[in-house]
Amino acid sequence: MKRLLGVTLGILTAIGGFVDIGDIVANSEIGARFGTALFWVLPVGVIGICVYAEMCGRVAAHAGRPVFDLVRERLGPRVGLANLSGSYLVTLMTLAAEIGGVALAVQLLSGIDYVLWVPAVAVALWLGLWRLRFETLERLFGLTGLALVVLLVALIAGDTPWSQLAGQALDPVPTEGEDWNSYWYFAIALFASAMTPYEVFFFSSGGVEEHWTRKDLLLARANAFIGFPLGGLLAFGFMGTAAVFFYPNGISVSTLGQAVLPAGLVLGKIGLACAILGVFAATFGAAVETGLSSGYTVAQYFGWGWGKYVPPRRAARFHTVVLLSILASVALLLTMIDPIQLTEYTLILSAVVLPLTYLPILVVANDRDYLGDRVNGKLANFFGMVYLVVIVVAAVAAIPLMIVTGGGQ
Amino acid sequence: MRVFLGFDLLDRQILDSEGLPVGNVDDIELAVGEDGVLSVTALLVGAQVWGTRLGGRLGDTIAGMAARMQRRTPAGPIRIPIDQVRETGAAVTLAISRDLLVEPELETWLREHVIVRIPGASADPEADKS
Amino acid sequence: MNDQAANDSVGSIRAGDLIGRPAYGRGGNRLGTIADLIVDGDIRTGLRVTGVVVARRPWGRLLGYEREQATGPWLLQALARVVMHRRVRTIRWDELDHAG
Amino acid sequence: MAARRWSIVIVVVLAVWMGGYALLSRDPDAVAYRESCVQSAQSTLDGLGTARMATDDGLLSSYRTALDDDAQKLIAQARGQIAGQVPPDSRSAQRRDALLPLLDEAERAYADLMRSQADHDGAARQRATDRIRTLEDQLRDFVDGNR
Repeated sequence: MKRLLGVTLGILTAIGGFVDIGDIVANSEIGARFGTALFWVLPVGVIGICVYAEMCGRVAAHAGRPVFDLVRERLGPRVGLANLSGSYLVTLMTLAAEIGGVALAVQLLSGIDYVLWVPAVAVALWLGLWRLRFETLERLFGLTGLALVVLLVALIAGDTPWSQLAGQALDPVPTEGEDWNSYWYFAIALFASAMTPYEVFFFSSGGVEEHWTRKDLLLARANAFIGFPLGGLLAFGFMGTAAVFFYPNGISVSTLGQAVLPAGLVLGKIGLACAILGVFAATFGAAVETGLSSGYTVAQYFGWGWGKYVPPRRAARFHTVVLLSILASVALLLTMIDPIQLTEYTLILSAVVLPLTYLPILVVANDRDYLGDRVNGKLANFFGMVYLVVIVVAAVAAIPLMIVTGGGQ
Repeated sequence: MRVFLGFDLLDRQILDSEGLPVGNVDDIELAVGEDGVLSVTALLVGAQVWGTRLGGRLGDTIAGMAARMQRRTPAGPIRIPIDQVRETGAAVTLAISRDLLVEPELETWLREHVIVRIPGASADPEADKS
Repeated sequence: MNDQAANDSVGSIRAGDLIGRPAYGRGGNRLGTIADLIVDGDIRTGLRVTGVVVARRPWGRLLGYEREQATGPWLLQALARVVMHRRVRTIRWDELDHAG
Repeated sequence: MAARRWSIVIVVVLAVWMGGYALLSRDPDAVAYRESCVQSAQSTLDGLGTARMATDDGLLSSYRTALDDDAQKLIAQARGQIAGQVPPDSRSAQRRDALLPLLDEAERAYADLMRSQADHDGAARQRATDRIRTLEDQLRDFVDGNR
């Protein structure tokens, strides 16, 4: 029984965590505008999240400390507080984008405008977090999220010009009519969608709460190294189909309806229904994770009780933060901001916050006081350092690129 | 045993004897003992202490708010005498259970006024955890 | 806050007040800023302050690099050393002028 | 000290990068107008092209309504964006005169497509989709020409 749960947690963290509204939007838009010229960013992002998830899994298992607890410890209260506000804001915006994504998916199934669904989705999410056992949520959305494979099936089943796609992927330069500014803007958005901070909060907090032993750690590491690439492949489904259907017609993608359209064109009604269901499950699963992560960041910074297995009575402050975060997300969505546009801005802001999240993890993963002989080896440090430099460069370039490209217009 | 107060104790998570979170080491109290040597006497926990150490306008306002919210006597932060500490490490572990300690007001207030009002608050979702 | 001071034992001070303050040697010369307090002994026999970590600038805490032990990957370690100028120094408690 | 020096370096680099970009665009109003022409042509192309691609009956009706609302919004928005702005110079006026007929034709073609689907009239739908295909080429040429 424990093994199945472990594997399911891995799958959910990969699918729910990896494929969320950020990946769906980033991959569809980039596939439509750049074909597969930005494909290389996906494996780079996947390797990055695997490297850092492994590190913070090890810290969770051996030192029993989650990410945000370390952030305050290593950066001190003041810098830690700045880090907390930045990460919490991004997690809150991601939560709003995920709830918006779920509402958009339900709109495609019901034809009723998504704004009417936002409060209903928020109530369902809060009830799920409040009453349902975490494993039930996990299984429900982890496995349903696999329905997104239908986009890969559409790619394989349709007459896809594979050689053309491969050729473009091996020629990573701005496509006709695009300049280097927008190329790098979308590269950072795609990279941030793969390395979103809340995935790491959720992964490390899960490890601490479930008291991962060395055996659990092996399982978690396997899940990360299997689950995240699996999630990356599903996300590529959106890029590939957009590159085949929208890119040649010069049509850019700006709605969820467009993103799932190829599944309908190749596989008809069933394909479309599967794709929409997959989006619903992936975004709802991600909403569960971001909802919990919004509580984790604040509770771990202040040292309160927290956790998905702790009954609300015994972690009043944690559950209040989760409740307030969901309410704040609904308020943000009711300002009629387009969830797809909100997702794009959230990706860029999370790129800015990434260094503050990953730097403490890399430092603590090298500290013998915490990990004894389990500190980073040469390989983990090499990748950790390389990615830290990439993350800092992306963080510095994110906002200027957003201004120069006018938000990627 | 050599300990760096700032690094090894300050801002560390405090766990009680059963591993339940108590709070963070928001500050450390030092006092000159009879032998005339300055030594650690207690760990201090609470938003008021954290606010003052944070400093700046934000810190002071938080400290002020926390002070006003306090109704327990004696006033002041939660004070954990150092001899209640069993060991320091990645986290500071106490020798006693947190039920013996004073519960932070915010936790009590939110439980009584918000959480308990909602059905299912005390249901332990993990009751039949496999 | 005066009632709170009353029930503290006489002459108590908080670590938060000491850290970040300038440190002066016996001769009154400024040694830098107190980045951390060093304590020796153990919980049973008492944790006595035996020294301070003095950094050139008020860097308080820098990812733990203000300690002697090498911790981070070499690039971060080198960066930390550059940012904190020369090595952080440890000074015994009795060498400090305690008027401050 | 080093941190302050580093932050100054970063700020200077960012200023040069962004400043350079602003200086390049000589006449801001004309550039802004050109960009909004390109944007409205692009969003009309997006709305129209997606509606044309989604015409086969195999799709869910609820999905179709949502998709049509999106397409309608894109096309109407694009039309409004151009109608609401006065071209700042003669070159911009030329752009508008080249674009407006395309936008009007797009609204008509879109309406015909929707009507043909409501009436389940295959022949009318075929005519509408062919008109839309040529319109898409014209819109693409406009976007590439004025980008």
